[in-house]
Amino acid sequence: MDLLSLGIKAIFIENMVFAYFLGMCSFLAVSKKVSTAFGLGMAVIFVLTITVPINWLLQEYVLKEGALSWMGESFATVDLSFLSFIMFIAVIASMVQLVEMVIEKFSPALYGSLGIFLPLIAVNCAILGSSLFMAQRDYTLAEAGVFGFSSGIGWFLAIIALAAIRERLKYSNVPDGLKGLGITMLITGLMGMAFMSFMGISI
Amino acid sequence: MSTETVEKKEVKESESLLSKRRKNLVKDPLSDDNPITIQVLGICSALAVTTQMKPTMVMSIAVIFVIVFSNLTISLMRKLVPGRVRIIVQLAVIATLVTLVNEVLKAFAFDMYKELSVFVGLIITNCIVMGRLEAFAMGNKPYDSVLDGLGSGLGYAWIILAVAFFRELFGSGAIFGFKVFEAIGFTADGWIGLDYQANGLMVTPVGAFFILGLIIWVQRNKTGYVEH
Amino acid sequence: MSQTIKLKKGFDINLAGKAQNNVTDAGNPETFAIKPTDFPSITRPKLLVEEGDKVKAGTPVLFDKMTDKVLHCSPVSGEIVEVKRGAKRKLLEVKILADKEIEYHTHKTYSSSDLKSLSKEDAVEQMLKGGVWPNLVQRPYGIISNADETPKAIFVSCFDSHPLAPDYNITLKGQDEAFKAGLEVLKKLTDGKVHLNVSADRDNPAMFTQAEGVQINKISGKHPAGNVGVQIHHIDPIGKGDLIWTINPYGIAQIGKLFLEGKYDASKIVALTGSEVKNPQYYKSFTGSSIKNMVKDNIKSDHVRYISGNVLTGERIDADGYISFYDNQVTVIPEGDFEELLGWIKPTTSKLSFHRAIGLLSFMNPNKEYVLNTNTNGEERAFVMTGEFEKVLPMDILPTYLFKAIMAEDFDEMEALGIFEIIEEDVALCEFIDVSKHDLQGILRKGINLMING
Amino acid sequence: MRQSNLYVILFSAILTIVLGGLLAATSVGLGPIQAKSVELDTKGQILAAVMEVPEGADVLALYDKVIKSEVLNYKGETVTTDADGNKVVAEKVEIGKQFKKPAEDRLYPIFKFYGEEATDEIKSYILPVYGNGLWDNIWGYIALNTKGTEIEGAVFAHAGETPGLGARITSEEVQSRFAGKELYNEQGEFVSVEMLKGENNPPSKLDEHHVDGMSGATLTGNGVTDMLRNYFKYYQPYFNKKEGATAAL
Amino acid sequence: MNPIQKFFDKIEPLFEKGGKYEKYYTLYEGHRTILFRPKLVTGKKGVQVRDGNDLKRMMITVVLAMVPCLLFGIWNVGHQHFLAIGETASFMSKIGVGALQVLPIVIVSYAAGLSTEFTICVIRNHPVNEGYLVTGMLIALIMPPNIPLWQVALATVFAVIIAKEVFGGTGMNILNVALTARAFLYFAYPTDISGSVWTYIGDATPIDSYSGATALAVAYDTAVNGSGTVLSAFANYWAEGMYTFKNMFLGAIPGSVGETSTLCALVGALILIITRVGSWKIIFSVFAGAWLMGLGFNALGLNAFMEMPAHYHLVIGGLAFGAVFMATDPVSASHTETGKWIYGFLIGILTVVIRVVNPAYPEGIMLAILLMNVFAPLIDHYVVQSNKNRRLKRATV
Repeated sequence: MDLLSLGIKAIFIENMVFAYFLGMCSFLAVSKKVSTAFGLGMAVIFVLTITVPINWLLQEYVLKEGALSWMGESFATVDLSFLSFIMFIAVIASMVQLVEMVIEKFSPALYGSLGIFLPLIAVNCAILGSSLFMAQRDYTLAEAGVFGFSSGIGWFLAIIALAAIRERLKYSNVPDGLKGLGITMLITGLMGMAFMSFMGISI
Repeated sequence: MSTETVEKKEVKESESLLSKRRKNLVKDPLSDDNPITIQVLGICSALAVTTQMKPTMVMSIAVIFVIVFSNLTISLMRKLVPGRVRIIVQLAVIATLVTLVNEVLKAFAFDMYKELSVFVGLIITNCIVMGRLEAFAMGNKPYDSVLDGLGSGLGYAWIILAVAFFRELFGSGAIFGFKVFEAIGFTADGWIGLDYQANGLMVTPVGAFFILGLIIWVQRNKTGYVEH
Repeated sequence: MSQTIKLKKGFDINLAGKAQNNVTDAGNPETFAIKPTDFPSITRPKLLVEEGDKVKAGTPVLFDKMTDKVLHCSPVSGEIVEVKRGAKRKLLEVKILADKEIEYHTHKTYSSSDLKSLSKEDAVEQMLKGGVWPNLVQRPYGIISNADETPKAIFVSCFDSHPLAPDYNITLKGQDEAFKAGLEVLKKLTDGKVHLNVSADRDNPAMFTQAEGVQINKISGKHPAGNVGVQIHHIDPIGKGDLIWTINPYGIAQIGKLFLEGKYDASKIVALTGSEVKNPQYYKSFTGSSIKNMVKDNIKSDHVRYISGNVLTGERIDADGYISFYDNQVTVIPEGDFEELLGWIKPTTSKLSFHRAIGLLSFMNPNKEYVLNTNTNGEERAFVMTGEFEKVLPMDILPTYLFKAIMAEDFDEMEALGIFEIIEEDVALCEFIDVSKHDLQGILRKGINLMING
Repeated sequence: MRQSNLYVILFSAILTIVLGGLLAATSVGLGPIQAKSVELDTKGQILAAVMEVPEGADVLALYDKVIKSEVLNYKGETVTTDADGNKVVAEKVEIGKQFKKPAEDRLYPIFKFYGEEATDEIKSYILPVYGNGLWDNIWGYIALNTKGTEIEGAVFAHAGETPGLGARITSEEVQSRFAGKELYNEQGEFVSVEMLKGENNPPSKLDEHHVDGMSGATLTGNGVTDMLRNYFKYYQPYFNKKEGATAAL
Repeated sequence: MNPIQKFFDKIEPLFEKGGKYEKYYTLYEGHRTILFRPKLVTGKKGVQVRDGNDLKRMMITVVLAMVPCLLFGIWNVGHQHFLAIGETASFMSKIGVGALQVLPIVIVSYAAGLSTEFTICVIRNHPVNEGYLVTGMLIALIMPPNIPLWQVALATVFAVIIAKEVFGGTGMNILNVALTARAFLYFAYPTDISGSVWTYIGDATPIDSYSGATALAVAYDTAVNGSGTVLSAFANYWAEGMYTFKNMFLGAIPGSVGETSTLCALVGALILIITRVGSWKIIFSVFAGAWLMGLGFNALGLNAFMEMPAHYHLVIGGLAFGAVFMATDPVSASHTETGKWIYGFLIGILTVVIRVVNPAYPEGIMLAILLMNVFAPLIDHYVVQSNKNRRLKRATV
């Protein structure tokens, strides 16, 4: 039940986009068509589900204060948390690379639809953000997995809904200065307002 | 993530320290080529802290610091960096600088450290930083790169400061914690006879989207930039 | 193997001024015109005659540079008196002053039995030269068929469900032989079937129901059940890359006469209809003839609109204007260019509406014949209502999305949403009921042109 | 040659060493200052529950002067080592982490305030509290009188309450509403205090057990109520024991 | 010729191209076309006659459908007022009190909205659109009776600009404009709109037992405090007989101005459905979704609110009003017919879910509709996609 509520919270309430503004660059740039947004969204879910638990292991057994105690007494007090940013980003970058290679090798079809998005993801703030939140909030491994996956789902939902809206918007008469980024920001705001309906759900 | 191509104009030896071209390196990103409102970069990491001016200010300084020094470092190393691992090297440099900022904040401004929480770390994935490294620092001299970084950083800073200004003003009725509306008489016993009622929407993320959207509108109207 | 297709969606516009079942000769009109604008595919018409030239009935007058094999011929013999051009020298009309006696340009004749052994090449050749080819209209796009291609089927709608439409029982009376011969020729043009679609609700001429060697389908329902596009959609839908030709029964009879009699016979029986006509009835006339004689002393008031064709797809013409190539109907209705105090809000029984927000109780009087004028009854707006167009378009198509795709000039989207399945007449009802008052037929044609040229 | 494998590896190695070294140096160099910052933050909050900390005061020195702390277990007994046998310091106990454990296994720090003049006599007790707000965790420090029956002061903090609504629990205006409230009724039964729904409740509703709420933030208010009730209960054994001791004297 | 027409003809040159007030042509046109159906005629090619109906009439039909709610709302505001202060009052004095409270809201909503709309039409030079006729009335009807008027004005201006005009005006918006106005207030000034007391009291003192809680608040409180069933809590409400099923259906209960009466909303629904202005599919599926979700919660039965009989969900809060007047907004709803079923059904489900499990926002219908507004284009996208796929399947090449 706790995991479920954590999941729901990460999808709807603390949605990466609407609550923390994370992953905005690709959110804005790759939301013109539902099909591409769908691809990127899936890729984000995929990468988040992998990287958050891996970073959890890293945090738990290498980085945090006393994490190295498994190596022996003398390491018990070592605190490597100052390395967390650099390690997390390294893990993300290499995982993205790895995933790209694996997919390319084993499923060319999937690579065709996801592949082009994967390089974009290394610099997607939502990915690093999730790992940082995971570290800050002291999740367990199971929680980290659920959190990563659900954050991805939340981001996915947000981007495909936005893409569908922008497809509908092609026929609107938006003032020049607002075209593109401006109107997308306002839509995101309106969407965020609608998503606020989930705030406070307690399960 | 930047769409710009690498600028490879070689600079003449005799160019003055503050030539027109160099001034433009700093000036363009402030308005005509603003990283946020025109290039659509770097919105991620900073909007979350814009509920108030103070943390935004700290965040801006941190971002400027990171852009300037990463630009400088990469520009110094640009002839040494192997092309294949260039992205990783850039990330490593940025991450190191960000960690430095984070550690310094933790030591000397613990309040801000708490307030900014993970968002300092997210400067790493701020597209502006990466974008400038790829688009400029990899192909230009250190001094120019510093100016370029400064320009982009400032262009970024004034936008998020503007967002923070409106959010704090309407959301808490204050600027840097100073109760503006109270001061001009929005109190029950002041001449207006009403308390200023803070607009809750401004404090939520939603408010930031609206404010930024409107700022973009105004800014693009002024520069005449239209996206197609 | 006849099937009945029941269409539930649609809307019949019941107008006053139905033609009575008698045919009158209004006397041969003096002027005729060939209008390239009758054919949406003609973009660069090239004249073969000059002012002052004498022509016979069947003499080629012009062709389109894009489809240079298709000749457009003079309906009567006479003298070319005027070549009318519009803006940018666009060719609008070639006017012909008719002789008293019609002289025909002659072609080879065949007997009914000869036709059986006629080769496809000879048939096509004679049709192209004889001026009857433009009767063949291809789907997608509703343009004149390309003689070099072979369609997967040919469709003929044997009833017209448009408002005040003429009845083939009258307009084709006595042309059974010609029709039969024409059908024989048509069968050569396709490897697939020739479909004759007759109405399940009305009385069909025997020449349709007893035609041989063709597929006869029964269609029931309100307008646009008679639109060939709708029928194709339900019988043998057009996919990407498919080609279907369509022709109306009048065109088939014309083809038949070309082969049986060796001449281009442009005579046709035209229905003069509409609430402003004193005596609505059928007239003997010709393709491209002036309506002057028909409407003389036959109109109730001065301020009227003359329409070649019906009120849904027709074209405004002058009181001495000319009947278009594909039309065998002229409609006259009052103009509506006046303001009406609170016209948008006050209850009324005189306006016809598909929607129930006006004339809520109209169902109490389903057979009421309406007198409608040309007022738009509102100003153009963005698309607001949804789900309305679908109710009058009995096809699995999402009209609003298609129109929006056209407006956004999104080719992939237009194609995916089925632009090749419909032409203007299919969306005419949508345009009629549109509360946002868009020019949907114009939008659709714009989209089709984009598809053709893009 | 910039693309050769060897070069890439060498370059990466050197870069790693340089950057890693830089970071390690910073971390080591700044470590003590950071530790002090953390300490300052915690101690400042604790003090804020009982007194106005003057601007620019040396918080650490002041804290050492006026506060003595100990750590209790669920039974209200003083402990000096945790379950693993490590030495515990009250100020270093992370309440948030304790909160994740079952109540029986937690450590409960308590801070004894000897007055601003640092007399010999305990003036009040300060307890850390921790609980769930509407969105995320809320926590704070509550100062109680020496009997543990009346609230003398409170500070709260939160991770993610609605700004302008629930987040107002950090404002002095709201926190001051708790001072003077009683935990026990006249019969001596534990009733705790309750934050009411809605703001500007009529005085009839605001007795010694009820605190005026924050409009629009009933749920954060409920969170505060629950948090306080729970933690008062956890510390009850300690105060009971003391009272027992006093009674025995 | 009518004298008004003469007057318009006289001033027309001022607004035409080259005239003194050329910029304000849309204002001139807007006013003239409200009074007169314009003399526009059909074009040369294409349809020669047009349907007698237009968008203005569609919109005014919706406004007419809301009139029962408005009238009832005026009476009910007065009725609740006198109940709360424990006085008996005549029908007319209830109407009087109600009108004094409600009409200013209506006026402010229209004044603020129309002036914003006119300003933007002049700036952007597009014709004045009748869409605000509906929005203006909707905004007034979904406000609590004691809302400060400046908030109504502010919310209206915000919604008209941010939710509608930036997209290009009526027909282009994504979210329902009226709901955006209310959501704006909900999040910006929650103290005035999400408070539980929605009865206009004025300067009078309420009677002692008065609590003013809405049915949703009572139901939710019961669930939290775990004391008895929701129905018994309804029965024990301070004003006896207030929260019986019948009374809630009729609507003599506290709540926003126009949305208390399920009966009046259903009368409106009837008008919308027989005139075919509103989609019966949406209205029906919202009710169906809410009821089924209510049944689902009954089966789950974790707390008292979940155990509340499902049909009660249909009469408490603004469900009926929202389903009839806001979910059916053709612009922000799903545009495809299949999509409408899904859209409506999900609104119903979400409404009940938000009501029962989201303590922060007891009124679920508003947020459910907004949320589905956000997802409607996505639903449509997939419905359209399936249409495209059907066509693709028969492609021969």
